[in-house]
Amino acid sequence: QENSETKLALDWYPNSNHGGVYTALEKKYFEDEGLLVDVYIPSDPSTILQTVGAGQDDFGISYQPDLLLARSQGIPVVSIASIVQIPLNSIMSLSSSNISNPSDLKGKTIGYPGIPLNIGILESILDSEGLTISDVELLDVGFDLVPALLSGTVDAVIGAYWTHESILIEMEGQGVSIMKLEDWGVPLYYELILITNEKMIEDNKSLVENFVKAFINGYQDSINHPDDSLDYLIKANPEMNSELEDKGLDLLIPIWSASKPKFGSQEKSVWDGFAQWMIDKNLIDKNLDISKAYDPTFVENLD
Amino acid sequence: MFQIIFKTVKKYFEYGKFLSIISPLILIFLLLIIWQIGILIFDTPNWMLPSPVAIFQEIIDSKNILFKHSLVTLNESFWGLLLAIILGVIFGIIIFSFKTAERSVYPLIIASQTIPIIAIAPLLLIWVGPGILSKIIVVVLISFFPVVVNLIDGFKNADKDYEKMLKTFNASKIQILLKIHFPFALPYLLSGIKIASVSSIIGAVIGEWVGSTEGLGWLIKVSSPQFLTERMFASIVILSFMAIILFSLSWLLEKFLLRNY
Amino acid sequence: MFQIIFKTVKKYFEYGKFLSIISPLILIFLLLIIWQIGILIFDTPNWMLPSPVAIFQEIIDSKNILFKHSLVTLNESFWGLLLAIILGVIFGIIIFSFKTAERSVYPLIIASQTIPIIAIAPLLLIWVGPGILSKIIVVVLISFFPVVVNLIDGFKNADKDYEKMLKTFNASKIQILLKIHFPFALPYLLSGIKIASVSSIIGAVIGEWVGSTEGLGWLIKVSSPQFLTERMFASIVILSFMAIILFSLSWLLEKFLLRNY
Amino acid sequence: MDKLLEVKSLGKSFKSKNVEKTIFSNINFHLFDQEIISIIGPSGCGKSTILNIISGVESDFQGEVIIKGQNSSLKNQSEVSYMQQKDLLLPWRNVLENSILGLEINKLNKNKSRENALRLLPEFGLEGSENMFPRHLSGGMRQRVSFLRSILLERPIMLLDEPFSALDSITRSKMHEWVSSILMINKKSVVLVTHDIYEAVLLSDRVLIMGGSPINICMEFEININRPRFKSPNNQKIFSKYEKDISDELLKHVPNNI
Amino acid sequence: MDKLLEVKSLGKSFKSKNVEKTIFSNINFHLFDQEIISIIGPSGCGKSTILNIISGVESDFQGEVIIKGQNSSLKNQSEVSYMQQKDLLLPWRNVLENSILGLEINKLNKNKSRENALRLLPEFGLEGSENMFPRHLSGGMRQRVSFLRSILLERPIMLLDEPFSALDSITRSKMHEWVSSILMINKKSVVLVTHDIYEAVLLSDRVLIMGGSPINICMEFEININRPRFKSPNNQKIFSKYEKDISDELLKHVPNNI
Ligand SMILES: Nc1ncnc2c1ncn2[C@@H]1O[C@H](COP(=O)(O)OP(=O)(O)OP(=O)(O)O)[C@@H](O)[C@H]1O
Ligand SMILES: Nc1ncnc2c1ncn2[C@@H]1O[C@H](COP(=O)(O)OP(=O)(O)OP(=O)(O)O)[C@@H](O)[C@H]1O
Ligand SMILES: [Mg+2]
Ligand SMILES: [Mg+2]
Repeated sequence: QENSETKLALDWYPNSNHGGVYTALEKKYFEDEGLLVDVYIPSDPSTILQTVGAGQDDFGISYQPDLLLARSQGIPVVSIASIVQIPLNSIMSLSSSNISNPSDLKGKTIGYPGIPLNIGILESILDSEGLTISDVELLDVGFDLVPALLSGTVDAVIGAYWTHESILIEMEGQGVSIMKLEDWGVPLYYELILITNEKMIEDNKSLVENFVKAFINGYQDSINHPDDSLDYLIKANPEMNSELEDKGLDLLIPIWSASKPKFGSQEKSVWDGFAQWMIDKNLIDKNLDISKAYDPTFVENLD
Repeated sequence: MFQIIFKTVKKYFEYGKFLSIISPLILIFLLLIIWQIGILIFDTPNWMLPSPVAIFQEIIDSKNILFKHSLVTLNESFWGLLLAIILGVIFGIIIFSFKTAERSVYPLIIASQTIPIIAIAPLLLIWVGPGILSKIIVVVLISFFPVVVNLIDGFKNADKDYEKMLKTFNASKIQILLKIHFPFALPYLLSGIKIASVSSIIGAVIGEWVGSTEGLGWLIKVSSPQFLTERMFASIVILSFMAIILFSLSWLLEKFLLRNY
Repeated sequence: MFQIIFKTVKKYFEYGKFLSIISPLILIFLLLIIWQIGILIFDTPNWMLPSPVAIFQEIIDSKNILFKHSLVTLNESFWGLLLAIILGVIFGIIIFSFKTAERSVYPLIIASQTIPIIAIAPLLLIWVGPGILSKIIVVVLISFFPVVVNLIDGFKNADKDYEKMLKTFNASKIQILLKIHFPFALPYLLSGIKIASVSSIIGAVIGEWVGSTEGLGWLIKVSSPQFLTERMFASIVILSFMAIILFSLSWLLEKFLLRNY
Repeated sequence: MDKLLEVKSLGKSFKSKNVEKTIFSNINFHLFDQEIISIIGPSGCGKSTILNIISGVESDFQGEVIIKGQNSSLKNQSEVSYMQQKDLLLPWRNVLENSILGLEINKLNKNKSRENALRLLPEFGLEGSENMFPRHLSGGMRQRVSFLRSILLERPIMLLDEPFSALDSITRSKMHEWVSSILMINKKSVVLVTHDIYEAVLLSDRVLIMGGSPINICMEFEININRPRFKSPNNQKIFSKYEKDISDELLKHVPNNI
Repeated sequence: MDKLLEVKSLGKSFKSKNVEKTIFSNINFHLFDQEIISIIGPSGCGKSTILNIISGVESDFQGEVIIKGQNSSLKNQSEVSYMQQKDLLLPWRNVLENSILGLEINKLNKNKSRENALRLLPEFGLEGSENMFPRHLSGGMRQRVSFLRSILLERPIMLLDEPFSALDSITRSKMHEWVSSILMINKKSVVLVTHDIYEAVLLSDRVLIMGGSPINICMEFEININRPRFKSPNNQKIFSKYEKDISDELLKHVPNNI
């Protein structure tokens, strides 16, 4: 049986979020489906939508808001599975700053990674407590949010994962306080999704089916045997900090297990709900056909 | 002095050089047409590679935004470049004059060139804050190396015979440096400055990548996750023009300073 | 030829230069001690700035990982540098030889230097994929500019009298280029190569940033969000050493090629 | 006899800062086949400039240079070998490599060129210096290498700009002897610029005096002494006579400002 | 009379590729106050090297150079002005700026230096050339600028390495006249290297012959002709005698290979 080369672009450095990918790789689930998967990390997450859209990469891991943005610009990418089913993005601060409610943010400096979407999210959150964006000071601190927070350069950050940055802060011996987005007026969305492009689904449907099958199997295994999953991740990436990823995985497993009806499912309500929010924020074209942005059938059709 | 500059410019344009000026423009124009046609033929979507026309359209549409951010970047590049030249000359003189400096400071300078600025950007932000200083530091870090290397090599290239002659005049080390080494190194220094003038632009862009809310680098950065590819390319086109302008200014400076060489 | 290289190296080390070699080492060592003490005094946390001891410890602990990724980066830098030199010489010759090229190709080359590679990373990935080619392209893009500029300026610096003399010998343009312009430009070219040799390292790092799963640039990139600051700095230290080595090799090449100048 | 080289109403002026400085405006002379002529004139009068024009080093001038009946601006000149006043040795080439530069350009066999050069080195007092680099040579040695380089080129017309000025009298005499014999054998024609009146008389068939204001060729002496010429008690008188005549003539035409 | 300069058992050898080539090993001579001596010798014998050593351009040598009773290696030498064989004009400085370079280094008033230089330009046949750059000068003009530069330095000892080799006889005579008068007035002492025997006799108190094998100073002629000296029918004979003697002596000591 001839294995066909398939490229998968990770959204970030290999971390606990990718536990299922490395499990599938280690257990040769992809090879069982006749796929030879080549994993790599591009410069920044938005790259993936373009490379996948252009067919340079076959699959990628991306974010629901970004995918909607991309589709609004005509990039033919499609979400075929959810990987993390709720937002991981959050507003984070040191517990010493006593910020636990959006109203506490008034007059504070907030660091963000320079991605405009975060500003929209922040607006919604502030709005839930009657504040506006001009009540805070924004600072683009790049992707390294934690140093900015620890050093006191900023009082809070947005764009930080409560499965990653929070652990880093705690590992530095600091307490952390987190405001989750869905608690403060931002509609639910899928933080991580598996994407491919329209042409792939059209021309290579069986390949996509096989890929999704192996992919989901990998994550199912992770849910059942988190420790093995961690081992596989570290084995493939000895450069990774296993303590950090271990804690991250602990936080992720409950999310993954809670995915209904099964891991990877996508719900119309989540897609429509968040898209509407984006339209309201003028981030995407109001005529965008949301139903084309995702294809839940690949997961649904799995036995 | 301005008169001389003016004459240099004038001389450059006269002599019926009209044809030789427009012929390359024609070439560039041809390249653009090929690009445009290629995009039409292959039906390349905008988000993958925008067409020259689309980019041009974007420049016109967003001229105010682009202009505003251009000024910011140009400002950072200019001051960074100036500082890079000054520091480059100072370090060049120190390294050339003291053997110990050559063996200790020079390797450190080389090492400084390998620091991935994007990686230490958060640290930079913590150390000096998000103001213009952090951008100027990045510009200096990137631009001063060619100045230093070229200046030192220029110094070393100076004709020993002249140096010895000045010694028979009882010249001090500083006099020999000023009257012999420096003039001999000047053509090298100016090559270094030309290189630096171009890298100062990209230096400012990199500096803006983190901790900024303005400048073309920032504009590119925020356009990218929004897939505003035309705007990204429009910014790059403007950056290119800025680089060509700074390079041309360095070139005029060269023509002026080396007019008697 | 190897004998000559050997002799150059030997000559450099003899003449009781021992002291002048260790004195800068002492200086660097002192700087490291100050750094270490500063960190102890101010109790600087690791994630902000690791101490030299911690970095050194990390180099020892992770030597296998670091070594593996170093080889990848060195490989990319080396081939990229080689290609940059070759292309730089070719473009330098073309631009110097044809007025039209100077007015059309040169501005394009300058423009190419202003492309923020991180910004066009997706396009680069679309065009050539995440293999070693994309890294080599980035290295070339970053390194070949100093080679071109210096070479052209070196050509222009050639003594007109020698050129005219060769014309009385009925020399062809190519002969004049080879026997006069090239030797005269050689010191400039070698300065350019020294600059390029250092920027090739950072070029490879940036190339790895664009899309990769190995190399020191990748290691730095993945260490940063994991807060492995020591590892980041350890990688930078190794990058610095690699740059110093490539620079020294270029310097030896210079010593060898210019031995009769 | 054939006019191998003819210079017709040659004029040259330099522009500097909008001011046009005319060096000369009407120089005429010719060179017959196998003839040696000398040009003598005050420093700065334009002798080197004339040779530059004939050799093609200087291409911006008025008037005509006709070589073998053809206008030299047709650029097919491979008749002239020019030894300039500056030695123009390439610093990165040793004596041997410098001397065969012309041959190399003309794609002659490299080994044979080397042999040729090596054979001549002793005659030039450069034996054993073949591997030395220009910066290690004395002024006179550099001049001889430069002379050797143009001799080796073996072209019918030789332009020599003060070829022996840096040589002591003994070495110079030796070169004189060697040159007159070699030129005879190889049937060369020579335009020699020199400051040494004795040298001019010794070597030339005609001596042209350059000077006056405006500068031109103001006098021509035909030297009627049998060859080979040596200063001997026999011809001491006639030598001295020529020398004195030339010297007097020069004195007449020296412009005031020099 | 005082020995202003004394050279004692001077030796110089060059290392190249492990081979040590000795140029000379035992040169001795001296220069009295207000005396002019000439050194004559075959090309490549080491004349320029001697001046390099005296002036400090060359610092690696054997033996002693004593200036005003002090060993010159003590490095406080500001007694010597040296005109080298190469003109060493700075290409980016015009004639005037080049000629006052030495004065500039010694921090003399710039305007006064310029005036001084401008005053001398006509004497050097450089009037009107003050704004020209070296590359636009003829060979002889360059040499004169270089000469002017060292004259302006006004140091008690002058080392002149073939200062007039590129000049025609007329210009040279003028320089001779000017030099002998100026040196008298300003009480300078001079070591002159020349290839022109007549020039040596005309200008010097003593003429040293360099040559032989191993190379050394093998003969010294004291020139007893009253100053100011002119070649006139009166002293024609004595001039010729000196010239012939020196020439013969030189011939004796020329090493075979040169
Ligand atoms: N490029 C130039 N620009 C202006 N003037 C020049 C240039 N080249 C030469 N000259 C002038 O032309 C004149 C003639 O120069 P040339 O070198 O021909 O003199 P020459 O007769 O060879 O003198 P010498 O005997 O000193 O070598 C000089 O006065 C010189 O200043
Ligand atoms: N750096 C050097 N390395 C090796 N040999 C050298 C070096 N410099 C000079 N020489 C040799 O020293 C000898 C003397 O040179 P010098 O210049 O003193 O001669 P000179 O008497 O001035 O000759 P000329 O009359 O031709 O100017 C020459 O044979 C020369 O080759
Ligand atoms: Mg001349
Ligand atoms: Mg000499």
